Amino acid sequence: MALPDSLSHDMQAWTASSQQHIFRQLMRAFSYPGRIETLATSGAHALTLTLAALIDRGSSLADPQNLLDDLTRQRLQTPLTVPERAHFVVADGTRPPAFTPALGSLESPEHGATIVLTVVALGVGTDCRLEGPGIAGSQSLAVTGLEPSWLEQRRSWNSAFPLGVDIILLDTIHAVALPRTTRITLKGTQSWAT
Amino acid sequence: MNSEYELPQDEAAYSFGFLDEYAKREIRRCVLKAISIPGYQTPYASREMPMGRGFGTGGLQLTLALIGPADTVKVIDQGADDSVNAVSLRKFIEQTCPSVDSTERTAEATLIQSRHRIPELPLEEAQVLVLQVPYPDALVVVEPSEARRKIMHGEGDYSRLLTKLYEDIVQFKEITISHRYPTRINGHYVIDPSPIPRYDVPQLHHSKALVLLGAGREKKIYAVPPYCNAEPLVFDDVPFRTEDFTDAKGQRRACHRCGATNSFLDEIIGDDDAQGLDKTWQCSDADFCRGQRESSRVMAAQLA
Amino acid sequence: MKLNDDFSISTPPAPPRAQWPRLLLSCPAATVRELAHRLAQQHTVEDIQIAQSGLGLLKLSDSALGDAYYPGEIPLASAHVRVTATDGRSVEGAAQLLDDRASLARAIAVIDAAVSGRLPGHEAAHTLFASGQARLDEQSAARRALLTATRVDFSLVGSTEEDEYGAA
Amino acid sequence: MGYVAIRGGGRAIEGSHAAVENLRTAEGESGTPLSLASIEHQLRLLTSRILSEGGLYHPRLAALALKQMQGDTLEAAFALRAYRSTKPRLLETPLQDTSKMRLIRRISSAFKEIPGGQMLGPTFDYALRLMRLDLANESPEAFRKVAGSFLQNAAVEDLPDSFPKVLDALRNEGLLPPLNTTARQAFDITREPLVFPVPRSAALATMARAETGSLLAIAYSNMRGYGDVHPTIAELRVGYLPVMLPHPVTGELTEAGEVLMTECEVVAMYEGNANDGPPVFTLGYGACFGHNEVKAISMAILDRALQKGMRDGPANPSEDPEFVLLHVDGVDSMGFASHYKMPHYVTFQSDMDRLRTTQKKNLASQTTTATRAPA
Repeated sequence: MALPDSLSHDMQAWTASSQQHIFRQLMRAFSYPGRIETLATSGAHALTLTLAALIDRGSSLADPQNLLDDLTRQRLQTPLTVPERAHFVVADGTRPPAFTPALGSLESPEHGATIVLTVVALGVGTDCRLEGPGIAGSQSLAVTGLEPSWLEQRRSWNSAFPLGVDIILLDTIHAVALPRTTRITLKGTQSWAT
Repeated sequence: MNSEYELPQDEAAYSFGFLDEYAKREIRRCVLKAISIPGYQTPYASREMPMGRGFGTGGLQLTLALIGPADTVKVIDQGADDSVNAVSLRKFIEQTCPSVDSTERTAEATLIQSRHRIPELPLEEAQVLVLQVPYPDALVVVEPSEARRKIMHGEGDYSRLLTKLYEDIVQFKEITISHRYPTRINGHYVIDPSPIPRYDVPQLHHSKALVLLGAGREKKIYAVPPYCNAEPLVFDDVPFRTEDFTDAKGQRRACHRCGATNSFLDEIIGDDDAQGLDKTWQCSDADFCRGQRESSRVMAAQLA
Repeated sequence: MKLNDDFSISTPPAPPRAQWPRLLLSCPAATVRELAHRLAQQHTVEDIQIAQSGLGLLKLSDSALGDAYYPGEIPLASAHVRVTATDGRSVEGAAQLLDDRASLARAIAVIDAAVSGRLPGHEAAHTLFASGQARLDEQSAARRALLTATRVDFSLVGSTEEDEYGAA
Repeated sequence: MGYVAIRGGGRAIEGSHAAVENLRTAEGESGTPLSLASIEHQLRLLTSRILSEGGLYHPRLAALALKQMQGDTLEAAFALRAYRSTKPRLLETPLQDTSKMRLIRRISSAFKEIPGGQMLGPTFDYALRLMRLDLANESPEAFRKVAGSFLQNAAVEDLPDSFPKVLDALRNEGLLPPLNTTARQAFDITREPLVFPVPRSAALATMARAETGSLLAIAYSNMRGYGDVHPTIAELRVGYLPVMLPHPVTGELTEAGEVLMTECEVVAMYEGNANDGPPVFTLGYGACFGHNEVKAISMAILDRALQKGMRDGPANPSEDPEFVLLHVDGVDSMGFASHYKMPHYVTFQSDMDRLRTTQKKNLASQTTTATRAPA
């Protein structure tokens, strides 16, 4: 369906070239967990950019807190489902987790969900120490507006590798990836290491 | 077709990157999972490419799903940029990705697709290495059923593979695996690192660059993330050995073109090799060899 | 679709709409394009969906056990338009063809709209429908000939195929 | 040497393309290029193979692929497959009913009289395989004369557009398992990777695209005794299936075009019914694009064999889903066989290294002569 001109100003996120560019940044984020990638350069929200780059009718999405507007959902062409079954779950990181995502199976750990968490800010706030694949030694990450129980939950979800979930943290313009292999310690508090 | 059908001639144009965008997004989703589960063979719906399965369609689909105008791509086969297959793959990429630069210099490349070699020059964080994989599963030699192999992988159970290696040692006093050496990633999954020589395996260990492996025929994508453990399977008493390039006198052979004694060498049989005497040795990595020759003063000093 | 009778007096009854694409596909593409072109000049045509050429995944039901399965893909050309006449009436038309000529799909979509709304100029389509039908009749006659010419009369022939198949 | 030979690979590749074209046009002045229509019709059975093995019903492109690949069925099917990767998938058709096929051939080896009758149609089954020398120098005039005469002489009965299925009669008698009318989901092998165990719909789709010879070989192993299907052909039909799609405006089912198909149902010996109802015959189903009876029959036999394998575990290769389904695809197997032609000297270098090291150790430890290293 051709879109009316009134909508075309924010179509940028939906172009093939933008999706390729955003994907490469996300791939870098997953390769080097904890490093902050700047996704948004032209007004579009990091969340829209991220979902547009990764999601289509070949994958499923859960948005239990209705963070997405109808138009975005429409354009994603993806079946909406419950967070327990979705490939991708979008959630507000400032609120505690209220669901158990798919963790995959021993034979198919890739069925473990990707959780896209919106936070207030990346690069400022509570300091975490990250270790694991993609990190030479250790990497520090500052986050504002991530409800600590997410890390607690994450630890138990990821307690039986290869099963687990992979998390993308987003503020309005930045992205950070936390694959299931990343061990996280909140600085100055007890360890949430997985 | 019905009797009135005529083939439309105006449909020849291909879109950027050949593959349709749905195919690319699926591969991209798989890549992120592959990185998140180091060494795990992520299944994907491999598309048919216009070259044969086994000619690097898995690597090519990864390259086409990743590549963008900002990239500089390098394609090698057997270490060389102008090896026949490398040439035809690079041609195809240049054809379907018009705005992308290609290079033969490892240092200039952001995206390197390779078959059978990892460049001698250590890779950087800004680079991604894509390896073409014919057989993705290291367990296939001990377990034909994929269903059972998936469970063994999940449990990290490689006892049967180790037994196989052990039997080798008993029979030959040596592990006879020459290339595709089973390598354990991040202490869990054992991968087939693609048919790279043992000489290249250490390069996977804590590489600065992401390494992606694509098997088109077997429809699998897996990854060795940067700064990640990649350890060849060994026994304490039988160490892992890379290819031996020492001559009869115990001297490390040198490339006859650049004189390098620290590179993987190709053995070249001359025209009159009746007694196996007419042999020369030469860098397998063409770009490395060129680099060495460019800084030949240093070489000369070493050779003197 | 409610038909406007003022336009229907002179014209013969059209074949069912579900037949139109098949009939038009049996006509020389040039004649179909030519009619669509005339209609497009007479009325205004806008694309509800950009005419495109791609693939369709064919889904069959296996006749032994009734499982659904995909034997393969078919080429598919599709178009969806809105045709607005000078008198302001506007009608939707569409076409999905086992074909890869998007432009032809669009032409048939335009005719589909014009005829269903009986817009001025649509009458010419009936000539095409007729010639399309004629070709289809020839085709099915040819196929029936293949069958009738090869019908087996078992009062004359004994079948021993089973034995051959049974042999191991 | 090998190393040196691949230097300047680019020039060699260009040359090889030219060489191929040179042989295609080797007739020179006296030659006339093949028209796609001629290939599509005069080599219709060859075109049919490409249609099903390419997985795309596009006879004209299949003909083009055959022309371009100079008759290599594997390469031609391959070209058709690759073409698919560039095209967006616009839709999935609603479930189509093959009993609506407009038939040109229909036989049964289970019954003499079948509802609607048996009609051999175009077949070589009862033709003597004797060379027809009159075709050697066929004149265009003679060619066109044949085309016309058949229609004139044939008495055209008034036949229905489609015919009832032989199986329906048996099913009404309660001799067959009931039709599955619930499961409407099908496995899409062009999108989902085959991860075993796979549903029957994945097996049917894989075999419908399979290379004819590969499918025949494995089915033949079952016929000869590595298996126990012993099929009887309930019905073999060839005809044109109308593809019905909902009209985007009215939603009414509308014919988008026709697909030539071959379809075969085999009946095999009954077994004790799993859900302890009365025993019934078991069935096998085969179908593919185009006119390709050997493929449809082979597929039907393997379908029956695989059903058994999926239920009881494989007792022989033809009953093993992984063995059958992973080895019948022509594009996969041909591509892999061909790739051995590419340079492998890096791997061979390390093979030699292993052999030499092992030989040294052997000599050192006074054992017998060196053993060959595995490839």
